[in-house]
Amino acid sequence: MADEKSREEKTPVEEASEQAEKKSPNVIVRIKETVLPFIEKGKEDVRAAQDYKKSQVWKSVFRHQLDETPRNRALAVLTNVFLHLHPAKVNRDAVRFRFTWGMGGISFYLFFVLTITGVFLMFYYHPSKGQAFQDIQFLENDVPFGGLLRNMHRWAAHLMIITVWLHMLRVFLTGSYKTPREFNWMVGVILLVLTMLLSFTGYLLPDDQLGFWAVTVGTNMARATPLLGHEGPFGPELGMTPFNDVRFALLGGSIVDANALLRSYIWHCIAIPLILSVFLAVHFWRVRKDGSISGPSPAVLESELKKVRK
Amino acid sequence: MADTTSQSETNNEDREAAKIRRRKFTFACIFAFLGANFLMTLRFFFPRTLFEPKTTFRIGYPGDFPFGVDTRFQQKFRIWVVRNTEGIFVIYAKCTHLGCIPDWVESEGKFKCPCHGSGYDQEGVNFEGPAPRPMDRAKVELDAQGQIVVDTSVLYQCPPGSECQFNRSGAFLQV
Amino acid sequence: MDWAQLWEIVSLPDNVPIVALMLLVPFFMWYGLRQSFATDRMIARLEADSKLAKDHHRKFEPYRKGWDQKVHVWPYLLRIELLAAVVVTLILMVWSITLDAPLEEPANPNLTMNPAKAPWYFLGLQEMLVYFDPWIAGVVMPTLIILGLMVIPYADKNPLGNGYYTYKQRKFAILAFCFGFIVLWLAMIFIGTFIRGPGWIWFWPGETWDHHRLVFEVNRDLPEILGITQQPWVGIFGALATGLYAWAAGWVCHRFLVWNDFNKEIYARMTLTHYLIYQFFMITMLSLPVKMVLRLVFRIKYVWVTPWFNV
Amino acid sequence: MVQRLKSWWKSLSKLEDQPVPERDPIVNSSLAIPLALSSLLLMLSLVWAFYEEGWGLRPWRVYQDEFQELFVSALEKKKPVSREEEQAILASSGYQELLARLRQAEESRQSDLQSLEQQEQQIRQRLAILTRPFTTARSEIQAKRYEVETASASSRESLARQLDELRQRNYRIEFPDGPQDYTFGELEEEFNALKAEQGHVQQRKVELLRAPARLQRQLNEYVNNRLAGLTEVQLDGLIGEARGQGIYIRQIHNPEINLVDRCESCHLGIREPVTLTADEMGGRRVFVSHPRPELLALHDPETFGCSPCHNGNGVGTVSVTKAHGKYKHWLWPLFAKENFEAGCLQCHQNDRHLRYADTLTAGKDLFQYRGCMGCHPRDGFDTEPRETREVQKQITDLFAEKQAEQLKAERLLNLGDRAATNEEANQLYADAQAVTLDVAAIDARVDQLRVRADELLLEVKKPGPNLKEVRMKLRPEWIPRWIENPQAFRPDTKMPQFRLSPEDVQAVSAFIWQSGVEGPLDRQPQGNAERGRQIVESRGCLGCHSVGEGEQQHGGNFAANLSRVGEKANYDYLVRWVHAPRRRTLPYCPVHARDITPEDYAGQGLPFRFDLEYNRCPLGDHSLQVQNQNVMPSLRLTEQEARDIASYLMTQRHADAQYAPVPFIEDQALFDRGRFLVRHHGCAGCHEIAGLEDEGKIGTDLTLEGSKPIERLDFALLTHDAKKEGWYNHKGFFENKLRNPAVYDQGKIKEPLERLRMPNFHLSKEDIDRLTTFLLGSQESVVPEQYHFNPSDQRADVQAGWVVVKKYNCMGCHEFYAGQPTSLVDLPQYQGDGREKLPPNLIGEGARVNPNWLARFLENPALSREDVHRNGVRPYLDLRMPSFDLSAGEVQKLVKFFQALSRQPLPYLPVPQEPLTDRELVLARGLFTSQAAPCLRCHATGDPRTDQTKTAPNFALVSERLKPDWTRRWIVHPEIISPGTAMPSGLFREEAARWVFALGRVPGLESYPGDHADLVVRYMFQFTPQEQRRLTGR
Repeated sequence: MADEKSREEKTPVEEASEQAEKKSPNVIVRIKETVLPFIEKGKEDVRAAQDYKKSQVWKSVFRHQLDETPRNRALAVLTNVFLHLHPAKVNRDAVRFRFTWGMGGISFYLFFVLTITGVFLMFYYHPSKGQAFQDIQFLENDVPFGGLLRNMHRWAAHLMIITVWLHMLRVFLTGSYKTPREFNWMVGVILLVLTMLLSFTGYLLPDDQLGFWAVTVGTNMARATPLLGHEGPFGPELGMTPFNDVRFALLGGSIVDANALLRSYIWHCIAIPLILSVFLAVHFWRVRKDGSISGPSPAVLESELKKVRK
Repeated sequence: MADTTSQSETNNEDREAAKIRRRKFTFACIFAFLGANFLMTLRFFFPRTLFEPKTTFRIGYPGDFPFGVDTRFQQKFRIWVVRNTEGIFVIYAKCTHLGCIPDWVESEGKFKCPCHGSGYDQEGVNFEGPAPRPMDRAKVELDAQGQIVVDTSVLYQCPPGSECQFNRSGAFLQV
Repeated sequence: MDWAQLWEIVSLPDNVPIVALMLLVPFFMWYGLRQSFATDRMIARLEADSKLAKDHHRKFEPYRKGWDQKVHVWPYLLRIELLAAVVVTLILMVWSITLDAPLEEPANPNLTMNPAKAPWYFLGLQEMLVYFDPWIAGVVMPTLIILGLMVIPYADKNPLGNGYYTYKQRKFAILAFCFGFIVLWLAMIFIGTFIRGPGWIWFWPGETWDHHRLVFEVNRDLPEILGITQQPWVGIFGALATGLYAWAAGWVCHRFLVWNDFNKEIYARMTLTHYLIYQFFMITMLSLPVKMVLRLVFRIKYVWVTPWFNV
Repeated sequence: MVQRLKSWWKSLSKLEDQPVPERDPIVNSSLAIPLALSSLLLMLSLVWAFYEEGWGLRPWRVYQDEFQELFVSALEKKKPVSREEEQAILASSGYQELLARLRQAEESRQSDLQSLEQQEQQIRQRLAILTRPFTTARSEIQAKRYEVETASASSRESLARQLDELRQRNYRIEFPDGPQDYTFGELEEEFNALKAEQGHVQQRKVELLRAPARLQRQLNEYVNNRLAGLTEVQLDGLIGEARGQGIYIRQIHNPEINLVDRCESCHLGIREPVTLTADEMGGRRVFVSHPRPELLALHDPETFGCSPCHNGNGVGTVSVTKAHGKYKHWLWPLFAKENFEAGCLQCHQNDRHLRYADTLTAGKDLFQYRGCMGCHPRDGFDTEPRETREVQKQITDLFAEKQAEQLKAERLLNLGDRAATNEEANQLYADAQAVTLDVAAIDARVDQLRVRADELLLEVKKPGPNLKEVRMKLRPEWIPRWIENPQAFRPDTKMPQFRLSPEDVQAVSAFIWQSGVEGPLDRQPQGNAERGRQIVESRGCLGCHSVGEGEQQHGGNFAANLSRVGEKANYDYLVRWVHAPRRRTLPYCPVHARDITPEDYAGQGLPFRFDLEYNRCPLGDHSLQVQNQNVMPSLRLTEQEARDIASYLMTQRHADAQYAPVPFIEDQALFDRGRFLVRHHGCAGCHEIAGLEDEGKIGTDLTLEGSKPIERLDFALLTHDAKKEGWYNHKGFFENKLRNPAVYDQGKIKEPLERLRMPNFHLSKEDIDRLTTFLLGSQESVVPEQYHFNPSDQRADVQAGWVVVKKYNCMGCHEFYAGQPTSLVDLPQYQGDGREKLPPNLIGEGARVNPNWLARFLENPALSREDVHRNGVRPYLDLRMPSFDLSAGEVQKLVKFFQALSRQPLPYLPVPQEPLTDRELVLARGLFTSQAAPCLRCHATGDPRTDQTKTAPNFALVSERLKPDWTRRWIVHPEIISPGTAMPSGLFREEAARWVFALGRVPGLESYPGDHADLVVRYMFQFTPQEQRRLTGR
């Protein structure tokens, strides 16, 4: 170490140093002179490392510390990209599980879980007849944790539908759809539908009897679409056949076959999730903009209502 | 994480301490869980079985191969069968530089790699270009019927400097 | 009582969520209504004593002067969310380890499963197919359900009960919604899952699902019973009958709407559009149970038969 | 605590007035405990997940661990045994001697080898030094040459000069023995020279080592051939391998048929080179090796995997049930032990007889013999009727085509007449010409089809007898008794028991009786029952029939047991039947769909005569069915013999048998009802019945029954029991159905006519298993077409041949492959010396006989039109090869079959014999007639006087009957070809690469240079009538 440093020092001026050597034979001194400053610098680093919270890197990442002063509590939420969906403070009773049932949040969390597990499943899945079924078996038999992932994906999907319904029930019971939240309720309904469609499109993907017939039954209803289905009222009159009606559009064929598999795959993995996340964003946004969650707000009396009128 | 404003009793400190401990434990668990999940996903990317083509195959009887380089199996198995005075051996068609497939140039009697121009003589020995060593040779042996069995999962190398495996039994067939 | 059969159905992997639903919904109904009643009692007290009403914080949740009205999201809300996330993950883990997602025979277009059922959350619709023609049950109804849900905020002119649990102040809305959600939606799913067996035949829970079971089901149209057989009379009669129903249902709904003074108040706030929307959806919603009764009890298939569509 | 509960309950009931706490509950309550708890549980669930991943869902890990131990220990146990064996062999003189030779060979070559190796060493060195500079130089020069080749004219010379310089440049190579200078040319030469020399040296080395290598091989073979199992070394090798084995999913993957099998992940012993039994492997049956390695040798697992034959879910590894496909949602569950041969049908649909698959073959036999095919269509069974229909259709189509063509021809001619120019006209006439030629071609094809149609009339057979003849054949009292319960009268009869009410039985009997035809039947005098018995025992009836009851029963089970014929039959008819079983009372005309009566013949002014020659219908130009449709052949008995047999059969009865009178049998009123029932129960499937000749099959098509969706197998009310008791699958369905065909009517209220119709065959457990196997296998194959066994070469002839062989039960008398049981071989009269009296075994028949002769023999085993009451080839045998009246087609199939079995080319072109010189003739005759050679002692020569005593085939036949090369092999080594034959071996001995007569001396023979066996053969194949007279003339 030391020598190297010294050599570095020397190299630029070789003749000069040679002369110098002739003058003062005491090399050690000069080596010390050159090396010591470096050691000093090293010590500084150590000191800095000891209270890292002051370091530039740390400060750049964590804007404020995590103590329990009101300011920092607020900042903790506001400065965090994920948490700032929340306001800094909420209605004191709104944090009670009793009031919200937490169903909205859980639904979102499940959506998150589904996205992740779904992405992993895509690594081993080919949406083509015959292959698809084998891939599921492959997942179960060969892929480490493949079975677990698939189960999680399916059960999370079912659970999500339940939670979404319960969320709707709660919102209704607390009348939270009322002014100013009418629109958000509408968005919510759309999300509900999308959730069910998402689950439905996923049903066909294993390409087994269960999914096949579930989808067949499901899509057969579309045959009867008034005007647009070849079995619906006024459908035939409008020249609807199995090859140009709504159902065909859904399945990409007159029967549930390779095309249907591919279509439901793409709806399931790309289209619907995208649409859903857009509406999700709107939903959350509106929750904030419509004055955070509705309640629990103080009860209004009928007697007061009269005043409200006239 | 409870509010710290209202506490004056004596046993508050250790209650706090306990709370802290629990909090620590909780987060330890949660992060451990996430960590484990991460490992699981890593493992998830290495399935237990594959469905890749076989690496051992029969290419016919020694009599089928005249002296010189035989490119019959380049398309199917990515090998050349070479016969010379020493016998029959199989060159695995993979440039030792960066793994392209060289071409057999009949007119110059050499293998020429299209990627960076490594050249190999007709025994697969490199004599020009960046290739570090001769092309590897696949394992050959005769089965019970006297057919040649090639196994490209076993390759013999001849790196400069260290000993050359081309003279090992299995690297070539004496005929 | 065929317990094996019952267990087979209940333990079917894809039915497990429904079982869960059947437990969760009642619980949360109770969980919510309980708070509604609490609020109602409080309200009653406040209505009674205006002085109290002035300085009461208007919630049944305990409150003292000086407690802050708002609390920090961090930590008071986030910790709950964290807990929820952990618990849900835990549930998912255990569920996934113990119960395998179903994978049945490879798809075979030439062999229909018996019974062939849609995903459970659509079984309500499939069950509806029994009572209505596909174009109603499969297309019109779902559309109406979605639209109906969407218009709720606009059809409901009751300004009270915004943001807190209450029953008394929104009796009608809550009853109607529960009727729709629980009776017409969940009950149908329940029937579709646990009651409908091979050949979509009605099996009571615990009855063995016999593929060879034969049931006597003759379906007649209402006109037939009354001896009307020729078009256009059949069509005309149907139109009349349907109209009659609409009128009757409408009348009933109207009575509900003007049940008491308070309701009258709300009615007064309605414009014609509001009123018509309200009537339209109520009438259609009621048509389902009516048709169910006609179908299951009187074995009547159609009321209104026309060359183009049947109702 | 109680307080707590109270307040909690209060909070439940009355939320609004809970006590208001001192401190704000929201900000003071802590969630730490629930959080900590839940996250702890989370960790636990994680652990659980890991366990499942590591072990719970990966049983094969455990299996593989276990196998390793068991396998190694098992091998260790084997070691000492094989060591001893090996020691013994090593000690044996043979081995020692080989070893000595090997050592000697090696030593003798030692020195040369060393010198060669040194040479090679040097060459390598020099090459090593030379190669690099040479290759660099070469590439440089090549590059330069390229420049020159592509250079512009101007710069060419300069470049060319550079190239020359390069060529002339001096390369100095530093060899160990001092440096050396080369130009490139020399360098190249040197390099190639070295290479060549190296090759040369190696060549020499190889040659040198060839002999020792061969010895070494011999040595190893010597040990391996004598050692039962593996050598100790090999065992050690295996052990090492096993120890080294990692734990992973063993997988067979064949992308061609998209097959993935992981069976061997647990069944690790299957393909091990040593046989592993269950108790060797600690009683674990998973680990045993495949019980039929020879099958694996035929079907390489790497290609065919396991599941195509055994079913089950080859991909499954998470649990045994899943892997074996024994769960609701897997359509191909593992075949049970007793049915596993069902898998063979995946590819071997067309093999009527399949080696290694005895159960399956037996199942197919039953399907035919028991008449299942009478009601159930099934590919490959009872094909003749279908073919008949097809042929008829083709004929009609061709007729239509022909007419069309003729019209076209006319049209063309007309056009030609009206044509404008000559060229055009000629063109049109030419076309017309061509068309008329087509017509001729069509005629040719029609003729061929006609011939085939006639053949088919002969080939169509019914499992049961012709019921048109009942009036002449049977006693009316017996009929209802029989119909009601055949097994009661004859326990092992193939006739099944129908579920008929007494009234129905009467109706059916009445219909059968009344629908019978009447015909002339001459009274027959009584014969000699005792002689009859002898004939039955000796003539070969027992090849198909059995006589005696219970313990005494002996003979074949292909045809009826004769023990109670006396109770049912009419003597006169019986005589006729025995004498000519295929003889009909009236011929049947398929076109007019009725029996042709003498009146019809009279009407056309024709004599009432019909047989295989006179088979045209008097009412139109088409063929008649002139024979009964039963397979019973004619034994060419004399009238007298027939009477004797009949008389004997009439004695076969229960003395105490009582038969009630049957007044109803003539009751016209029952006729229609009876006819209806007979049709309803499909009797016409097995019997020929007046008016019902063209009835279709009434049963389900069973070709793909095995892959019918389970939902479509009607378990009726038994479904739930089946599910509970675990037989809700194809196997269960078939077994129960076969055990009791009415089983799925249980508990159902049905009209008699709605009930299941399948009669009860009273099958044994074994037979049920066999048929179940057959049905289970009758699946839509999961294996793609190219893997099916549909050979286009001789093996197809084998497949076709077996069908005929089974149809006529040739195996009742003849042995077709080693160890095949026949009905006769176990009979007492054929034990010991009796063996001589057995019919010849047909192993290698194709190699033995001339196919053209064989064809003639098959269509007339008497080989003579006049003297028919005898065997054509072996007159000395009591057993008689019967006349089957085979159709030309069947004869052809059989001939091809035999040729194919012994890999003989068809058509057979005999090698021309070189004619005997007079001297040779004399010598041969001398050898032949010499007292030393016993030929004439046994072999007939076609001389009636002496032939009675002869016990071997007739020489006169040799030239047309046998193949020379076989004959030669035969006279030299008869015992190899047919063990235990009376033909003496050792007639010739090998001497200087030729066969020399070994017994006694024949004048002049020793001076004959040629091969004696050859001489004899040629003599026999040039055996002229004069020669015959000379021989017999003494």
